[in-house]
Amino acid sequence: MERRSFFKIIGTASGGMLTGACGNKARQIIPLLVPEREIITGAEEWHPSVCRECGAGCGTIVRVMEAERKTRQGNENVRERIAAIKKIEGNPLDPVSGGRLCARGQAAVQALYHPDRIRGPLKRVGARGEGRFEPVTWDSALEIAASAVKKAVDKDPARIVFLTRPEASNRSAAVASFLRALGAPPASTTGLCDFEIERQAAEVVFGWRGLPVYEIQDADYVLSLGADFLGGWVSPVFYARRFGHMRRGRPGRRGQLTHAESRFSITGSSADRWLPVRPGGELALALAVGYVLVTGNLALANVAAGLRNGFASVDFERAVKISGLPAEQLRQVARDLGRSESPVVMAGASVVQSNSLDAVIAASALNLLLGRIGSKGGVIPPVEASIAEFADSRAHTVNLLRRLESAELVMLDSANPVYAQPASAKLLARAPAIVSFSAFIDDSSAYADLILPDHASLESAAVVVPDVTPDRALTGAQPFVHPLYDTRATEQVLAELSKILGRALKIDTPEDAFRKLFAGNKSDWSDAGEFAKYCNRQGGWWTESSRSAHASPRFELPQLREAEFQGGAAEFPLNFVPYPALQFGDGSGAHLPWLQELPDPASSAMWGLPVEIDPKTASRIGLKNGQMVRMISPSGQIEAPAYVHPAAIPGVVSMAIGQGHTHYGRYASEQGANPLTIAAPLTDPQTGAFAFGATRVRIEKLSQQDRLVQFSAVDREPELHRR
Amino acid sequence: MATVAEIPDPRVRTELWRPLSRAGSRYWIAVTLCAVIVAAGLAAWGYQIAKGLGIAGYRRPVFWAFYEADFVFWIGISHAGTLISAILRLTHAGWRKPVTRAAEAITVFALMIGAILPLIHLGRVWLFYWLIPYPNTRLLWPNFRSPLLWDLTAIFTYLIASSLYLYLPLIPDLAQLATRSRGWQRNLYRLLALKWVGSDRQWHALERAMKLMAAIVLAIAVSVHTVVAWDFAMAIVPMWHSTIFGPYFVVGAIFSGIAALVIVMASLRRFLHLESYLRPLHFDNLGKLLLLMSLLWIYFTVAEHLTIWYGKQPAEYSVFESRIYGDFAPYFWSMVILNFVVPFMLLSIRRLRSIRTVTICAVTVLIGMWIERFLIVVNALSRPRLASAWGAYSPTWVEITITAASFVTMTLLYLLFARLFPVIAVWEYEDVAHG
Amino acid sequence: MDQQDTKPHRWGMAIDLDRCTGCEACVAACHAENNLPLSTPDSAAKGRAFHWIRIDRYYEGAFPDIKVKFMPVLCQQCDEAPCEPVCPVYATYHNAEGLNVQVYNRCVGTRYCANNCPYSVRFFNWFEPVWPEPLTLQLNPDVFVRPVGVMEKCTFCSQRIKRAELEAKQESRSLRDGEVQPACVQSCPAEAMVFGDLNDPASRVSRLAQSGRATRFMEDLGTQPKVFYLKRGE
Amino acid sequence: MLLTAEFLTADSTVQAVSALRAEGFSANDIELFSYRPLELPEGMLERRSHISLAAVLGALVSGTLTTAFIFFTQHNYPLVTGGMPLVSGWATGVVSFELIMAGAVAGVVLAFLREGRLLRRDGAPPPALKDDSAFLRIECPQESVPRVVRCFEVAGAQDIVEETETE
Repeated sequence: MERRSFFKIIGTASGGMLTGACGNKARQIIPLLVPEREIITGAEEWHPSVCRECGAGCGTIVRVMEAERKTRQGNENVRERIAAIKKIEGNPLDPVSGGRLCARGQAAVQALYHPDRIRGPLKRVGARGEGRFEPVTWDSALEIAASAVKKAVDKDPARIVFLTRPEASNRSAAVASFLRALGAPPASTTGLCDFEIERQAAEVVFGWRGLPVYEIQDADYVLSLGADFLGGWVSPVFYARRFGHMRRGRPGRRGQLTHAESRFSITGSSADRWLPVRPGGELALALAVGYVLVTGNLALANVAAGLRNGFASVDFERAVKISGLPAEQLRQVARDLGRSESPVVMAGASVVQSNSLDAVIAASALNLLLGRIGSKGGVIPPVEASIAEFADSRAHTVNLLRRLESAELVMLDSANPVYAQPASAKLLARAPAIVSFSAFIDDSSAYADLILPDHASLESAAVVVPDVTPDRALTGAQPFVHPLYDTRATEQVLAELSKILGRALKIDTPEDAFRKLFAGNKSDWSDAGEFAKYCNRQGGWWTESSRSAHASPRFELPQLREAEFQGGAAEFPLNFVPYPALQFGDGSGAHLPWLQELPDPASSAMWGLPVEIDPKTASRIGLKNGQMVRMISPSGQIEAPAYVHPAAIPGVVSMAIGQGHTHYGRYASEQGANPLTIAAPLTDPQTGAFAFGATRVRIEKLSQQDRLVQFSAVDREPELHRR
Repeated sequence: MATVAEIPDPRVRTELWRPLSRAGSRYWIAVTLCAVIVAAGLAAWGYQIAKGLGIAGYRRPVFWAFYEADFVFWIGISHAGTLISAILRLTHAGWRKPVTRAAEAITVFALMIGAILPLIHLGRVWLFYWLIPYPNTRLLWPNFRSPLLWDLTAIFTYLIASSLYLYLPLIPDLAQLATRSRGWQRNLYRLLALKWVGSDRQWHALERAMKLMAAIVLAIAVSVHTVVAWDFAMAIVPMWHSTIFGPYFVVGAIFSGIAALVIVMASLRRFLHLESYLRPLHFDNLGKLLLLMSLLWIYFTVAEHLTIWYGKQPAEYSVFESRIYGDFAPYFWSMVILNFVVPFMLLSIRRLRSIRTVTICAVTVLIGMWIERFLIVVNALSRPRLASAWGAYSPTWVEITITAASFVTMTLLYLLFARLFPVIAVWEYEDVAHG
Repeated sequence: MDQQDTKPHRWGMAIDLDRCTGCEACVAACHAENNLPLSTPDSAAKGRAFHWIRIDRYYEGAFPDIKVKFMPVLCQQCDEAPCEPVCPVYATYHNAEGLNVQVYNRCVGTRYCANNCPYSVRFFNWFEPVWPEPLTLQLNPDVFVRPVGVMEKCTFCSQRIKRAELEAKQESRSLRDGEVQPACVQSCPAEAMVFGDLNDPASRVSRLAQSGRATRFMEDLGTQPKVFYLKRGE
Repeated sequence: MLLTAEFLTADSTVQAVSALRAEGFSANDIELFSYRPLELPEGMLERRSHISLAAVLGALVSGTLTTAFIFFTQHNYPLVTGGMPLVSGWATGVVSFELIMAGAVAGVVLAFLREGRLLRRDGAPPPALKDDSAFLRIECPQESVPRVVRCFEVAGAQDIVEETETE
């Protein structure tokens, strides 16, 4: 047996930004698994890993120490010493996390030790959606699954719907090749937080594949348009680090942030100026700013004529009206952009509207007007994917409801369509077969016929191509604790299924992935094995890479148009903006108690999320904090406690996504309401993305005063009435 | 020249001792009822020890609430006796004689209750002895800078002093009782009589001792309630950190003490048929005292709040605002009505001053003073300096039961006391009645 | 032999409010590091949730000219801590490195310290903490699990300080600036928090504490906090 | 010799005492027994009391002990406080005040027990007190007995008992 050895990275207080090659203690080879008998009480070991709570792919390090596991075997209480994970931190070597980690990433350890994790394969016994299951053996479970797959393939492989998480990884590659082998269409996402709009816009505007990288750390003026980049958009840790640097990392230079969004997100809170744009008015805002840039001679001289003319012909008055902002404010923003030495426009759609793609395209195009492509403090192209096969296998957004309509077999891998698009529940209820790989019985898995539980992410080997990264990157995780339960990695299950179906499936381990990298790159390492070991030890491979700073725009500027909303303004006077919560993301973090008790940044709410209503509307209806309200949209109604949000835009109510799970473990089940329940079933026409912001509602005050649990109930410093 | 009293009238003794020999079924029913409620309070405490303080309504930031309000309240009540009787003794107020023992007994019982409440409030009551300086190997030592330790010593001293103050004048009565009773009571009285023989030396020593004790106890009583006030005033909690808290608390304590005394006297008069001893004169005098204290109390209350209002320091003003106009306003204004408006109207008009009205005022004052203690503790804590930490407190059945039990404990102790000992000093009464 | 520490450390922190985004990563980090008891919807509603570090938020102004002030508030480790003199049993006191320490074993639960803390950063164990199995596996063995009836608060992650000091001692060297990082500082994505030795004039935290933007929270109370807040800029 | 006489009125008791004093008997040898305190004219039976002195002494002793206790134990107590002073004058003052008072109370009570000759078994048994009379007892040498008896009888004693001292 190899001598047990330590891996440890000292967190270094980095004065500068990217602590890529900071001085570390000598690192030694990580054992793949810590044999329990070699654990030393009180000694800590740090293992590199990768966070998979969202698609950002932050490199992490994980603290492993001895712990005592108490189980019951028969009538006996059994105690055993095992290696347990104590804490997750960012990997200082990783260019994405830079040694930092957000709340969700840190809470991931609770997903591993969650008391309601599925302990082995399950077969449904109750009705669909009821969530009653009985345990089965893996052998019989695989058999049932294989026959379901076979049946679907025999009928029509095109009607197999595989929903997976929005990431490029060995998992996505395995899923892709599994589906390819069956002749099924590629996997897709449920359409929340997959940033499909931004990807397509980058493709359209710049001709880039992948998400653009905003160099805000070197920018002097940042206009972020709809991108809540500090609150969960794309890669929050990555951008928060850059934001910090922009603000105070350069002595004497403090970058300005102007943020336009139709709610007061934490990005808006941290901004120097917040532009409270009307929901769906982002396109108008971008066009109006472009108009001022072009007509005010603030844009570059050598901008393509088509683009210039496109902006010049914008109906400024109308754009101002649609945006809901004062014209002078828009002019000022344009002037600031134009006069700044290094401005950049971050284009995003944290909340998707029916015109979001156009809005992101127009906003991205502002960078062309300002000549900020590839320049310092501007926007740079995504790096070439370290492993193209992974990047290519990334699941994309589809029109989910349409796909499910005709589904013969639905397979769910960390995807929760019933929560993300509640309208899909009735489609799932009548789907001929559903197989889930979820580690928890969640809203959608409750509909599954069979659950083949995946390991917790910290128990599995994974290798991920991060969403946004300055360098070419591949971040990997080795399993370093034994699986707690009778679960199997989904890649492995897919391989076993393929085998039963008579098809071979090659699954990449991180080792394989790193070997592949070696093959594709010249490097200092003499042999692939040593290289893979090195990568495994530091948690991934990152390298500076050249990229073409060239953009090849091939698009026409979108026309000014208003967003579409479901519901007439007379009957439904309020705009409804459900938004991905900082703590729960697309709702997938709601089962973790640490995240549940994390006070919401806006309302300080714990264990529940309120409807955020502006003070004027609230006083008109007679609402105080904690008053229950019913929100009615053409698509349905929900009840939730009100929070009178001092910074909410009058006429716009918002609510964070995350609560209202029917099933999701003890901490999330039957807790609060899911705002997506009442979201209009509109989609972005080009991408098929779910336009969950395209709803209008009316609010009724309910008589009861339900519990709004706030850590800090007071949100203003007391105003003393000097009587 | 020589003022020598007449030989005692045996009728007095007979009347005053009657309750000691006779106890009807009503008495025993009352005792049983009280005992049950006290037991419920103890059970609630036991449950709280087993489960944790969380079963009470305590929360951040209201780390002190009912138990502390009760504590201050009972320590305040304890000023009934000692302080009042000491003042009256030192000023040679002749009418005091039938009143003093009743008052001193209140002191001792209220102190006993008051001294237990801090224990109930502790998070880990089983370690309470860590507050006592004793040699140990665990590096434990109390912090004499903590007002809680001042409290500990003050209450310890006060409990001892006031018990002795009650006990010393009881000795001659005990000696008499010992000769006239049988069984265990005889043994008890004989033991407690310390071989009192009634010699003039003893009478003389008793008189000297009581005069000195009155002076000492007066100083202790004032200091005790000042120290209790300092529990709050030493903290930098807005609306606690006040220089007048010491005298304010002392005034409030005497105020509530007199009220408690009036209620006890009215009950004794009614249930023990002591109409000819506890006469309208006594109630009238106590009513005047009550009125005086009510005026003093409102003076302090106004002084305390006016400065806050005028100074308008944000942290203090937040508390002030919630007290005067906000969530706590109903409590505040009912306190003002109960403590000032009602007593002032009923007691300042001579025609209205009767045993009944004085007793009514005493009841309102007791309620009002409890509200005052509650306001001081809870209102200030629920509005700490940082608005982000503000929070509202509401009690659970645990605190309510224990608080109720504290009141019933007083009743129970008094019931037992009145059964065992003469509530009016026979020798003193004889002295005044015939002197 | 390398130079040994001669002067005791004086740990302090600087929090740059211009960098802080209010993302609450520090709050989660603190829970993960310090075995904070889990709340439930009920206990949280009763005001019994634990957050040794919290983000205070105050809105200022009215729509559309509205700002929000985010401020991470943790134990300020005051040099003149109001919580210390009021404890009757010395359960809260100053250690040699200037940390305001809570000795859980010595605490009898008078809760006076919590009343007297102007920053409201002290939390009381109203109940014995429970974690449903197997969540206990996550508990940090370096940190005491506080029993019922005991006050607790931020320790500046004293277990991490201890570990780093021991390690440095083993290697016969003094601690490097930035070698010790409490969990909150370690996690902060915007790198808004800096931790270090205030007795070392060259440390980052010392330099930030000297900067013109540095203020201390409620300094007028004379508590001498060791947490420095750097004001937001324009 | 111990002579005990019973008197039915307070006046007669006073008369007897003043007669005895006029006969030159020492106040120390005379003792009155009654159910209630009898007030005698000033100086007739002066009883010197040291109770106030005892109170002061008690206060002094306890004050010294307390202050010394707090001061020395705290100074010698190996408690780390990171520079926070263990002893502070004001706090010690408050605690000392309370314990000084406790000392004074103790002094008073002990002096009372001593001066009142409480808890004592020695000496002749006291007369059995009656509701409506007072007893006067005098300790005198054998030869003075007739003088005493005369004084008693003049004042109107009911019953004179003569007994020899037992010890």
